[in-house]
Amino acid sequence: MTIEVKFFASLREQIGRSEARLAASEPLSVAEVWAQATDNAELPVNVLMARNMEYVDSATPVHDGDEVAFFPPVTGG
Amino acid sequence: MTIEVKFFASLREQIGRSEARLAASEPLSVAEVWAQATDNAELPVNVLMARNMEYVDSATPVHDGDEVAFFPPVTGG
Amino acid sequence: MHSEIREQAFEPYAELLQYQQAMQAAGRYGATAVFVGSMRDLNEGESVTAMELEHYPGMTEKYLQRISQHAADHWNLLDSLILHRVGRVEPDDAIVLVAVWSAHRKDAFEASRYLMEELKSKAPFWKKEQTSEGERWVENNTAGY
Amino acid sequence: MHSEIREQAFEPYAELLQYQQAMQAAGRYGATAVFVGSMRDLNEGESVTAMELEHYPGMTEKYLQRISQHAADHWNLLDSLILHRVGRVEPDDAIVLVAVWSAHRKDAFEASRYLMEELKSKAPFWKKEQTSEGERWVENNTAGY
Repeated sequence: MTIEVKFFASLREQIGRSEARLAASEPLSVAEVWAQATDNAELPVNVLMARNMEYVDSATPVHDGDEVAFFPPVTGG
Repeated sequence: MTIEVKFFASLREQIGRSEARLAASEPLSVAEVWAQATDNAELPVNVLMARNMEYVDSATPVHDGDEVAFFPPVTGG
Repeated sequence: MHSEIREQAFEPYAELLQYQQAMQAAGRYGATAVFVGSMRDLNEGESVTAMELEHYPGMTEKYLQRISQHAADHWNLLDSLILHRVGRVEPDDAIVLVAVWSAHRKDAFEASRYLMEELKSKAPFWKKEQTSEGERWVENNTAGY
Repeated sequence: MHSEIREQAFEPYAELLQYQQAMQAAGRYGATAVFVGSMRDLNEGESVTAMELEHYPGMTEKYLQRISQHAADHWNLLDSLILHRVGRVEPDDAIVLVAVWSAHRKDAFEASRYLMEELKSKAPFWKKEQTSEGERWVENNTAGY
């Protein structure tokens, strides 16, 4: 299965890219997506996660074709 | 002593005038100003009272030259 | 800090913009909270065609000035503006404009609400509505909380 | 009910007036509560000369739409408007406009505050400030309550 991964803001700069595409042979959680997309970097404590543009937590399962995003605390408004 | 009395809104219409001038020979409270200015009409329960444009209660003493106003609950904004 | 009684109709957003530009506080306020009260054409189930807004000249101005000062003392504000209409008012006319400028939103939100609640509960204004059934004094302002 | 991301500077009060006229709800709203967030030229003690506002295209719009719908479900509203800027922003520019129209002030006040608090705490936007000391990501939005 294929998973689109996105990084935003300071996290994008730390990781050095804004997008990644994972090809996985078995079901993954959001945390496992992070690990595979970042060469097992540590998941930052305050990171926010979304699957298909909805907030989720790191244990949420990810499906083929999903878009998973990681970003720091938001600072709009 | 001379006291200026004012009535506003529905109270003005009930009483039939917007202003009165009292000449009193002895110290008066706001309640006594009302009684003298209205021929002893009953003080409405929800009436608001001001002396020199500051909210007061009916027991507040009134002095020579004061302006005393009576009006119904406010409905601005 | 300014408060004013208006005898003529005013366009609240044009007033806001003009006042804000004259403040010369560009870059210092991060938060502007605004409330506009407008005349509805329906009240308590009846169609209202116009309204006469009475006030207590002198006391009303003093009261608006006092609540503005209280807000400035209590919250961290850069400026505030209150405009309130009197006289004959028609549906959709602005009745009241309250605006508060602050560095931060908490102060702006709280102060604008404080000003409106104080104004509605204590500033000496009275509304007389003209409805299809004739004239009637509005008897009570609802509490906003 | 409308929410929108803007890539160009906007004048909030002109936008408000235009949106309100297009609503064709004259006489039905008695209360309009508005919040405008503007860029300050000072943050955490440092002079800020410009800001880059990033968002998550798709999710941000969806989130703004969702909180607008939630507000409409929870309070008695006639309409609401959210505009939020992205891209390069300069001091005094409007960053966000939130406006809520209701028959009564309680709903307007509460819903406008709800929208701002939700937007600040969860809508995916990020600010990078340019200061005299270089660039820095803003790390946290303060809680507004």
